[in-house]
Amino acid sequence: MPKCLVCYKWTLDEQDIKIKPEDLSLDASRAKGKISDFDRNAIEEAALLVEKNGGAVDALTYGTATVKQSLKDVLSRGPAKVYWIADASAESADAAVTANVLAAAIRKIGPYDLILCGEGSSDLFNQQTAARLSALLGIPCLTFLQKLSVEGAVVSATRKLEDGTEEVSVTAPVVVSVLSEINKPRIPTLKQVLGASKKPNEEIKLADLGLKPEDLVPKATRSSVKGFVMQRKNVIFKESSAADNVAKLKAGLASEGLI
Amino acid sequence: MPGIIIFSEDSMLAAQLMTPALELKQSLNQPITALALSEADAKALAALGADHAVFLQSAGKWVDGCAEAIFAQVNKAAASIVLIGGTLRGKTIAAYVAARMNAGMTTDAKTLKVENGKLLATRVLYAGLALCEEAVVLPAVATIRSRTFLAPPAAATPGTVESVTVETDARVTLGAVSPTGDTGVDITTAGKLVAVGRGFRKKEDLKLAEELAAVLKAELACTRGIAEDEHWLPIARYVGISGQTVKPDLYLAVGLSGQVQHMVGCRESKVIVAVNTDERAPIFEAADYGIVGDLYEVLPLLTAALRK
Amino acid sequence: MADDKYDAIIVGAGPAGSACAYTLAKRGKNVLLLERGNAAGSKNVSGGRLYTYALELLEPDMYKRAPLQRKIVREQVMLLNERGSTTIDYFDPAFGEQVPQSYSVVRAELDEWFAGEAESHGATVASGVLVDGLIEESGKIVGIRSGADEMRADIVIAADGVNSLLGQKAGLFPDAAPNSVGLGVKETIDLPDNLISARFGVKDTEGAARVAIGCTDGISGGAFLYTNKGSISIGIVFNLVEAAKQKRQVQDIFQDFKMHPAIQPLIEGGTSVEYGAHLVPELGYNGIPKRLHREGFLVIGDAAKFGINTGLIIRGMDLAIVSGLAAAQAVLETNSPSQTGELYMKQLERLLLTANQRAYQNFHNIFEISRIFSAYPNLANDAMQFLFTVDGKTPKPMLSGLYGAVKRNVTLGQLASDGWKAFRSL
Amino acid sequence: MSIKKLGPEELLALDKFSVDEGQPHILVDKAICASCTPQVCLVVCPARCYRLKDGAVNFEYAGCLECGTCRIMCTEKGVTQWNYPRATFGVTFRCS
Repeated sequence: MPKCLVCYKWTLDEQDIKIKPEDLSLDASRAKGKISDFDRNAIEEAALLVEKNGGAVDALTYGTATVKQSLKDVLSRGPAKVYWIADASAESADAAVTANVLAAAIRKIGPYDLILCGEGSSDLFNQQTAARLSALLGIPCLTFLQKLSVEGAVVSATRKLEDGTEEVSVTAPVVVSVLSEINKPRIPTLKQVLGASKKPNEEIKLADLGLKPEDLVPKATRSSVKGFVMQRKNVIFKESSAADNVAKLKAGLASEGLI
Repeated sequence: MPGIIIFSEDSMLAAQLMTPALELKQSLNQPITALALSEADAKALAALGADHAVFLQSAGKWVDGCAEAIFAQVNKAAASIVLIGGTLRGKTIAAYVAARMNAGMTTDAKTLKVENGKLLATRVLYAGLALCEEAVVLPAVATIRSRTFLAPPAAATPGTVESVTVETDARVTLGAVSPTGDTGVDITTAGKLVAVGRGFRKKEDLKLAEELAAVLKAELACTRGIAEDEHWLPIARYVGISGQTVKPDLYLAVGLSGQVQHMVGCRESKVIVAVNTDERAPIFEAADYGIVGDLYEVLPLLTAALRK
Repeated sequence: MADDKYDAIIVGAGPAGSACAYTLAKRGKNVLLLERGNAAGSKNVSGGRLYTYALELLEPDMYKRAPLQRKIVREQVMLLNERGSTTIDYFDPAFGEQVPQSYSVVRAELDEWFAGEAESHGATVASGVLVDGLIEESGKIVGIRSGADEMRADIVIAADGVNSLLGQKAGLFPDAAPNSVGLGVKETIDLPDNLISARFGVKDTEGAARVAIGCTDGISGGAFLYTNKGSISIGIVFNLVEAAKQKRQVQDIFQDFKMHPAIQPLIEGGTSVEYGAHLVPELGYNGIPKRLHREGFLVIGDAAKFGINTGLIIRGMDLAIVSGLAAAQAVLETNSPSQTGELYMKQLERLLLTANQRAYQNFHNIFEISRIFSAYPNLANDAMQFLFTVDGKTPKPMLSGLYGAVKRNVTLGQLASDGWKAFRSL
Repeated sequence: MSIKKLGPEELLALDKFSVDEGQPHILVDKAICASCTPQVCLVVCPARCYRLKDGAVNFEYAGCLECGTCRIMCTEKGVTQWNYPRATFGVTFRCS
């Protein structure tokens, strides 16, 4: 009967962000928010674990004032309660600040047997939160899981790495991060959507977490964000004779030293 | 005296880390300490110019388990910059070490330099939609993915090598380890790739691409649809946002339209060539050279022409 | 209240559904508003013009809260032929000074706001929920099904749009016939506000609405162009029966229109940001199904095929809001579910929706005059070319020149019969 | 950027789609389409989801704009099932 906590991030939907052709700056003016893609897998995995083993799942998020838009969505996906920290500091928070805030919140609302994260956020994809939380909380960490199971206090998992898979197990408490292939996040049903508005949510004030001012100063800052545009030669052969086109392409490849 | 630390459990990647490490050494005037999980790796890194190489000898086999030991070395060396190979294990260790150091970290840096006491890195955001510069105050951690840099030539004077016995995380039990059972083909290291998409009508037709690849000495790559929907080629050959990232000298895209989800995986190729019937397919905007035409006509001609 | 029983379930959070939910919730009813898109408006495409009197009916000054784009003060009608265009341009600042009568809108913003208004008055809004079917008991509709979930209500109100699968499932009407709907295709093009204002001769808060004929390859249909804040909506509505008879892809015809020498300069320098398509009720009064209700069930908005298209004015959203209001008032008026349907029809009369529809009931007959869509625009441009050409040669007598322009395009017999048909339609 | 004629892929690339992999919301019976001569879907589908491939009508649901045109216009009833995509899937309009 594990007590689970899933951490998630409310991000801009990158599909809604457009690159402005004139200066390659990003236009997010029409971008909607979403629960970061991989975090949905973490939420789903927690929900599945609890459906199978009993126990309970809470959710925790830290973001700007817009995180409030995520509460109904996350609660419709399984968690029984969501804790949220809405603070302007999240706008410029790096992975270090985020982990400091989440770890402090977990100390306040915990303890939990299993803390779940996605493998990375769909905006910054820093892929640091799970490992940082394990360091700050002093508990072990299993990352990039494609399979996860709990039996009693023992958490067993399969990691999928570049050179193969490895089986690992550990006694709770533990922090894990899951891959998107671990499950298919549910589409909340009508009753789950309606049920979400009846579940509790609790705001945690950043000021109540006992963090030092320096814990909230980002160590990594981003600048000169530019849309990625490929500069290519665009030499296109479209004569009616395929043989001519092929001959020209061959000459082109030769000029590049490729043949 | 502060220093630069590098670590990767992947020998090839560790060697590649030496290139940015040596550049940073130039600007910071700090020694490089290379950490390795085998004596051979430690020696190799010393030979490439690490001032000091440390073989972390442990009984534990679980790589991630040495994160705390690596932190201890980082702490001992009063590291200003820690470069870690951006494998999944490496990223886990890096983030752990960064948290223990109370340091900032940049993930998958494409370039690195030091300016005004900060480590500046370029990296992608929003699944490849954008690039940004990330500045991390020192001490800083960065992970670097495989093949971002080439390994440097051997140094004139190799560094010293030391062996240290370390404790690993005993809380985690490592069970079965199953290496990837693929044919051994790694399209990410191929110099040339012929990539196929839905323009091919049936699996047998891929023969046209195979023949072209043979003449070019290229490997076959594919889109998500070919690998995951049609199962015509193994997943390991699928290029795209959730598949492989490649940057060969030549990426010859045949019968694929060039959706951004695919292009993210190949857009850093040196030369991109497209063959497609639809002149307005986005692949042509992403291509250096292109032929508008039916692959069933173009490919045999191209294969024949290149054979000459 | 039981957890799974509502006073009313409204399916579809477009203007009709939200107007209905807003009115009911404001009067204390326990309302569930369901939307299949991830947010209200995310599945909606329309030309983009709202006549705000409808919001005034709902609540005075409500339009002032709405995310409206530009106040339309310039009405333009454009006759195109292959090479050129003749434009009638009616500018009237009074449109802005009296009760503002219409604004361009972007549905993604308008619909989300509108559903939010209903929610703030206590309606439960659930988006990302697809309703699959209805629950019927003893001949009455008593609720809806979504996947394995069922939800009950005293009344189910279908605001599920022009395709209204629910109206069909309730057995009120068959699937739409090809002649009853038009196909609208539309591109949204981002363009700086100052360029939009300059090109259309309006202030930054004001806008223009333009309709164009002669750009549809002779297919019955017309184009529209609306100015928004920082973007332009441009599109064509095709008669589907005629589009199906010819060989060109509707997308190609639309893209050619966009590049017409008289249109392209209006949008030049812009960035295409979205492409959408949607069906539009075409037949006006005659297209409204005979039955819009049965016990426990009402149909409103596009689902009821409310729509007016005079060629100059295209209305849908205002009628949707009025019908949503009518349905809400009918629900509020009685506690006897068997009465609600008839009361709804009476409310439609009382709110003049039916009268509005009836007034234009023969109008679509004009569109059966196929020459409107190529011969007449051509004639207009030929005549203009004759009138404005100075080449130093001896000018033709005015009358014979104009007659020549007519003769090249239509016969006098056609002209007379078309004129008569048009007159009878008004 | 200047305004230009956009091809079908370019137009659809402007939109946001969440494709319900393996769960088409519209089903088309290829056998019926093979014997259909009007094939009006080829000209009226505004997303060009219906195209000729090797002489046969090929249907691709991924770029569907959910307008309903094919359901209404299919003369031979080759469209055997027409539904909206499951919730959260399909097209999302942001600026229309």
